[in-house]
Amino acid sequence: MIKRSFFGLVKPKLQYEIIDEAQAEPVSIKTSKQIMLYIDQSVDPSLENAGENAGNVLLKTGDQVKTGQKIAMTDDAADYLLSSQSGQISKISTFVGIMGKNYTSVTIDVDGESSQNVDEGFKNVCQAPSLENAREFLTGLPGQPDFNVFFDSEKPVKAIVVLGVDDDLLSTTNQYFVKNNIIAIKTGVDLLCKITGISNAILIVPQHLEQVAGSSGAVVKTVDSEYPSAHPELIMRHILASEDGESKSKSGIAFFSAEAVCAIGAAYNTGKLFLEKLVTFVSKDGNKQLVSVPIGTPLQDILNEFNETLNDGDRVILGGPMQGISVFSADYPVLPDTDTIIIQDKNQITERSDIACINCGECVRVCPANIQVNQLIRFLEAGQYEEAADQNDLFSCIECGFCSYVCESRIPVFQHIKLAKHTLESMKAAEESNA
Amino acid sequence: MHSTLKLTVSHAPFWHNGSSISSKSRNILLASLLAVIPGCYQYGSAAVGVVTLSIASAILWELLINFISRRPISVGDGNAALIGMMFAMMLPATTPWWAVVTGTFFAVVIGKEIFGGIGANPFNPAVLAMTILMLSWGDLFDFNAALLNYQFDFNSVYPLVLSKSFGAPAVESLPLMDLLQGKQIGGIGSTFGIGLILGGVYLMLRGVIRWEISISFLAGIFAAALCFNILNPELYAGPGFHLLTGYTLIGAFFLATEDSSSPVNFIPMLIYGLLGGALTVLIRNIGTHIDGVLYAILIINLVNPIVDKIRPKALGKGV
Amino acid sequence: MPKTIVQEFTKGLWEELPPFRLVLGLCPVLGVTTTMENGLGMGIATTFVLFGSNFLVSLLRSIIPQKVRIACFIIIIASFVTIVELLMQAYAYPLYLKLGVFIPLIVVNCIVLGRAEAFAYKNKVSYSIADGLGIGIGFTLSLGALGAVRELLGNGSVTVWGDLSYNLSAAFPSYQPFSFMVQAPGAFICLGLMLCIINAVGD
Amino acid sequence: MGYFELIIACIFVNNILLAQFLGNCPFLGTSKKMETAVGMSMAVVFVTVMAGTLTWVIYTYILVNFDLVYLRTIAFIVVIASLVQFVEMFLKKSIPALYAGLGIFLPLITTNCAVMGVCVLNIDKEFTFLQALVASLFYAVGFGLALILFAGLRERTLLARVPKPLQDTSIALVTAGMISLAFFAFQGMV
Amino acid sequence: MNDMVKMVVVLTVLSSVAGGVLAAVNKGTASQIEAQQLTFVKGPAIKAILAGSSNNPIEDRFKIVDGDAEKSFFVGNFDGKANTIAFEGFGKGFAGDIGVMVGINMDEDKLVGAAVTVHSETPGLGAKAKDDPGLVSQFKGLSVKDSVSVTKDGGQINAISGATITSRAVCDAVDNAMKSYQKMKPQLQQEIQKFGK
Ligand SMILES: Cc1cc2nc3c(=O)[nH]c(=O)nc-3n(C[C@H](O)[C@H](O)[C@H](O)COP(=O)(O)O)c2cc1C
Ligand SMILES: Cc1cc2nc3c(=O)[nH]c(=O)nc-3n(C[C@H](O)[C@H](O)[C@H](O)COP(=O)(O)O)c2cc1C
Ligand SMILES: Cc1cc2nc3c(=O)[nH]c(=O)nc-3n(C[C@H](O)[C@H](O)[C@H](O)COP(=O)(O)O)c2cc1C
Ligand SMILES: Cc1cc2nc3c(=O)[nH]c(=O)nc-3n(C[C@H](O)[C@H](O)[C@H](O)CO)c2cc1C
Ligand code: SF4
Ligand code: SF4
Ligand code: SF4
Ligand code: SF4
Ligand code: FES
Repeated sequence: MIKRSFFGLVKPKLQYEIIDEAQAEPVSIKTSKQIMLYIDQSVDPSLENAGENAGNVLLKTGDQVKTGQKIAMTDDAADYLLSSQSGQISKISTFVGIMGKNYTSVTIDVDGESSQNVDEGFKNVCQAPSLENAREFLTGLPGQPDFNVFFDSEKPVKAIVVLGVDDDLLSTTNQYFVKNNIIAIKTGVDLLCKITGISNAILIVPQHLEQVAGSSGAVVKTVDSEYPSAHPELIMRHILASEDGESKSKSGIAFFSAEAVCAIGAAYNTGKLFLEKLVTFVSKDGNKQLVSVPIGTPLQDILNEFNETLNDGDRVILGGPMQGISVFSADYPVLPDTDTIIIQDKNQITERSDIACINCGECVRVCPANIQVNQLIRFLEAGQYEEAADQNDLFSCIECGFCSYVCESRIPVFQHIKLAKHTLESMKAAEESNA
Repeated sequence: MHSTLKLTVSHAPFWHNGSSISSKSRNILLASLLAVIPGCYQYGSAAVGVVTLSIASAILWELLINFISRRPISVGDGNAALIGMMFAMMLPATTPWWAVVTGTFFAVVIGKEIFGGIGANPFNPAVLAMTILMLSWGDLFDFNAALLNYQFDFNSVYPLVLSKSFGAPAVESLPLMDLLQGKQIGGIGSTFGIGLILGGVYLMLRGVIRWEISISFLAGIFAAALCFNILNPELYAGPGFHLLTGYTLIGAFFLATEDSSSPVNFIPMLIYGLLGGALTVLIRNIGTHIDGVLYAILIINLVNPIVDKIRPKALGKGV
Repeated sequence: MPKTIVQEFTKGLWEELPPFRLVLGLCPVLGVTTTMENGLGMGIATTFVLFGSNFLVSLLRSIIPQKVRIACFIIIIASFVTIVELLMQAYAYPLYLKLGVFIPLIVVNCIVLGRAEAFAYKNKVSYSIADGLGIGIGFTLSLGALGAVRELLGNGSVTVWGDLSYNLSAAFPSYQPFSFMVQAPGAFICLGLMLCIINAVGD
Repeated sequence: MGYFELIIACIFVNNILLAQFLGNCPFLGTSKKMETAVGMSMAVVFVTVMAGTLTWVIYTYILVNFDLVYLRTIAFIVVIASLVQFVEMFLKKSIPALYAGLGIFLPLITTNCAVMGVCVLNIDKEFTFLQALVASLFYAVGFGLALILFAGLRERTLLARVPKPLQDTSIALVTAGMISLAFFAFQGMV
Repeated sequence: MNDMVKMVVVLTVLSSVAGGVLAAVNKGTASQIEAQQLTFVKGPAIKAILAGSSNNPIEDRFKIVDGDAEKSFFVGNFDGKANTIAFEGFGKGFAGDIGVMVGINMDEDKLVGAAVTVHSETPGLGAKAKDDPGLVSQFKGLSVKDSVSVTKDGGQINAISGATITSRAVCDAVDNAMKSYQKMKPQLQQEIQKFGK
């Protein structure tokens, strides 16, 4: 945890983690008994009538799965994951995650035959790389590449941006790939350019990796080391100098993490799907260690590896300290986009409070989006979300979490913002579906 | 095989820089001691009594209100103590106990709590209370009369009265060094210039107060006093005098910078400070009131919501 | 359920007590309540106008055409105000001096026009008189109470009427009047706090 | 008194609202939102200037000459009421947006003590025509200024955690008192 | 059309009735109002200044045009002789004009007293000028040739504490009154003869 510096004349700074020469090699961790895959969609397999357009249910308990097999709930589902192990499905359940999002959890008992029992689906198509088969087979790769942006005919993609930087603090995943695997990135970038027909590829790296990045073949741009300059929104605005007024989804830019690009390149080159996630594990005492772990592995397996014990009141965080989510159980699995796992001891946790905003203005000074957070929070606390959006730029927020980090009243500002956005968006969705 | 472990589940971000309202209050209280201790030394036990009574009664008023409105006890954040301290710093050491208690009532209850507590007060509570009391019991706060029984080794006439009644020549003889060292009469914590400046610089460096406000407030005083002085050197004292007398320094570092009633954006902070400084001198030179700082602060508190609308465009909004 | 005449009268004393429940007619409330006597005097003058205008508007309500009703109300009200003005000058001159500009301003007092429009134009004469008197007396009592508080704290004494007075300094010899209360800011703050108390009691 | 002093006095020192207590109902009624406050201020400026001068002329050249001074109140209110009618019709036709914004408050200007008060004060203070014009304008400007500043504070207060019995009008009155106190800053400046 | 006619008729009738009633009330109260004004505005001040006079000074009055304003003068009989006169002077106070009634003994050209008539000063501060005799009692016995001012301005009058502006205005009012007195003295002497029986 980074405390306020003694002198406070200038606004507080948070530095990104920098991967250096002395960085230890990742520790490889194996799955012990089972993996879990959380799919971003809820289909209750026990219900036959899951809706007319829900397609046919693909999976049920007791099915055998192979390594690299697509795990989707129905045959027409867009969201799927790739099983990193082979084994037998022992449980399928649905649950509701944060902000009311529905998930299906698929538990697979590992059979220990993962290296033999490999799914051939991708191998059959990898000779002819195309956007369609990339979308069909590769979305579940580490880094969770998203190919859907290329299929939106209203917003043609103009550039591919590879993020060789890590969005949140403490993580070094993408930097690791730039530093150690620049050839694989080149392969991946070339492939992406080929299948998309887009020649404009940009690699974003921290300053110290600029030299290395040169050999990627992509245009190299750097960002500075202060949080949140590696945030995709800010990269778009400041580095890519795209027109103001458009957000990421609208602007015709496809973002890929360096890790995902490596995995895509490797997949087409070898015909094999690489399903190990590179994660920074931060223990209670603050030690950071890169680990390589199959997607779906429960956190408990990693904790066991490092002899870390959890007690009541401790906090387990998936993702970075600024944007991650905390989970209620160590059985939670590593997801394709989990870059960081942080374990916090009970006494490292700062309590949030219910005190009103004292108008100290710290949040306003740190906000990268120039939002008047001190005013915004008043509207949000009063539940006046529409006014917040109209008068106080709610939707300009890029969700960096900095305002909550500095708040002197310790208001959970960031959470209020997310809640407000979610409420307004679901209201809008409800209105549209009614109309 | 679900474990029964109860993990903490909460929202991002999971780090906090450790700042808190109570640490802010502590820092300001600490800084104020640099001026209050010399003041207590100068005015003796009466001053200590006023300061302690003021702080204690401010805390008690807040407790009482917490109790009546059935809200969580909020005195722990130190803000009530801070208000008590700020109020005491402006008082003459001879203030009777009932005036102190009435004053902290107006500061804490009317000035802050009825608006919903910390962060909601539109005006600086201590300044508000002070002006209300001065309107009613002017003679208690007439420093010349109030401090009549003290013997000092310096000119014991309130400098602002001198300049107001007899013009600039009357105060030419006052060495600025003496004023800086607190060799003037005034409020318990508002005369020892060195202490106030050191405290202010400490607070600015640590980011507890917004330096833009303090600096521009002083700049406003300097500029306005200079203009008046150039216009009519016979009548209007120079900037040095205005900077070091009355409530100028406590106003610039401790009163105008109160969070809730001041702006947070850069340009608004400058306007706010400059306007406050200029108004101070204007009131001192051509208004009724002996010292203009308190009313100037009320006025800038009043324009704060309007001024603070000058702000940078949010990301993605226009050019 | 239609109200009885008594209810129409008593509602002005609590449910619709001006200016606390019916937040209208604030200017005289703030302007003249430096003493209790002024407050009561203003209240009585307003009651007279309220009574007269409610009576006349109600009486003429079948004759007054809808479109020019406001104009008619204004003429009626203004006439009563002028009568009060002249009578006060003739028989209560000291009070007239103290109430100053606020007497002609009864004509724009929102309560008076409000009652004509909302009540008298729609109701029988007897009900309208009860309404006007109730609201007027409620207003008078409120003004008197506010005046009493402000005068007592701000002056240290209250003159109830003529020579009948209570002197706080007699009970507490060292009391120094808190003259903030009789000045403009004190008027607003005192009214605000009284409104708070009435709200708290009302709940 | 020179015109400069008159202006300062009308806006600040003798502020029609905060020092003379005139026009409180619209002050509390239209200050919850900045936009409404601005609209109301403009309407009041417009109506007050016209009413202030017109009533001065009527008083000086008609009522005084024909010994009808006792009809002052009734004459003034009729002038103001007709003026407001006119302004309302004008706005409805030419600036419908503003008309919609001011909503019910336009007719209420009729019963706004500030307008009537300015007309009466112009007479009581025995102003000349030019003085009456200037005074009407700047009394109204002072009203608008106070209203706008008040709206700025009130927008914030409405979002604060004000205790229940104090909410809305009660806390608004207390805030108004504090503004009135702040305006004491200008005392003695003219 | 019928509506229109009705509107016009109602309005006209109402206005004329209102006008008539008001005219009647006005007429009925006019004299009473004038008497009241004298009794309450100037009366107390005159009574205070001319206390002990053998006549009723409020009745024994005359008017003289001074400049473009008409001034009222009140006569007091002392020692069987109409030798004292009271009238008003004005000064600019903290909040508006302050009127001060002064009484002058015409034989000795000396002030017999002064009292504030109208003002709009702050209660508790400037209003003390009227409520508290401390200030005005200082004028008694001054000669009309003296110029009066507060000690702060180098004069002889101690100001009310915290209300120098008001005090200054009262001095100005007295000063103004004495100046007009000196200017109009011959005229006054003529007029006063009429009351000297
Ligand atoms: C809240 C409160 C307010 C008081 N206000 C005043 C006041 O305004 N003036 C005053 O002279 N005494 C006031 N007192 C007076 C005291 O009760 C007491 O009579 C006074 O301090 C006696 O001391 P003294 O004779 O030394 O002045 C107040 C007391 C309290 C508790
Ligand atoms: C240097 C200086 C000395 C003063 N000495 C006295 C003095 O000895 N006696 C006195 O009554 N006022 C004196 N005063 C004036 C008072 O402080 C005060 O201004 C004056 O009495 C008017 O105040 P008031 O408005 O309360 O009457 C002095 C003022 C100054 C500036
Ligand atoms: C609210 C308020 C009301 C005031 N009312 C008066 C007043 O009625 N008369 C007056 O002369 N001064 C009044 N003043 C002005 C001050 O008392 C001013 O200091 C004083 O008149 C001049 O200073 P001094 O007499 O103390 O030297 C008032 C000031 C304030 C703040
Ligand atoms: C320099 C400075 C002066 C302050 N003065 C006051 C004050 O006079 N009254 C007050 O209520 N709060 C004051 N505060 C408190 C501040 O605005 C905020 O409420 C605190 O941070 C909470 O303890 C002051 C804060 C600072 C930084
Ligand atoms: S999370 Fe907070 S700091 Fe970050 S952009 Fe949003 S409002 Fe600004
Ligand atoms: S940091 Fe927190 S307390 Fe400070 S202004 Fe922002 S929201 Fe308010
Ligand atoms: S949603 Fe907002 S208010 Fe509710 S608990 Fe979370 S942070 Fe607090
Ligand atoms: S007339 Fe208008 S301004 Fe006056 S009280 Fe009624 S509503 Fe308020
Ligand atoms: S009573 Fe004056 S505006 Fe309503």
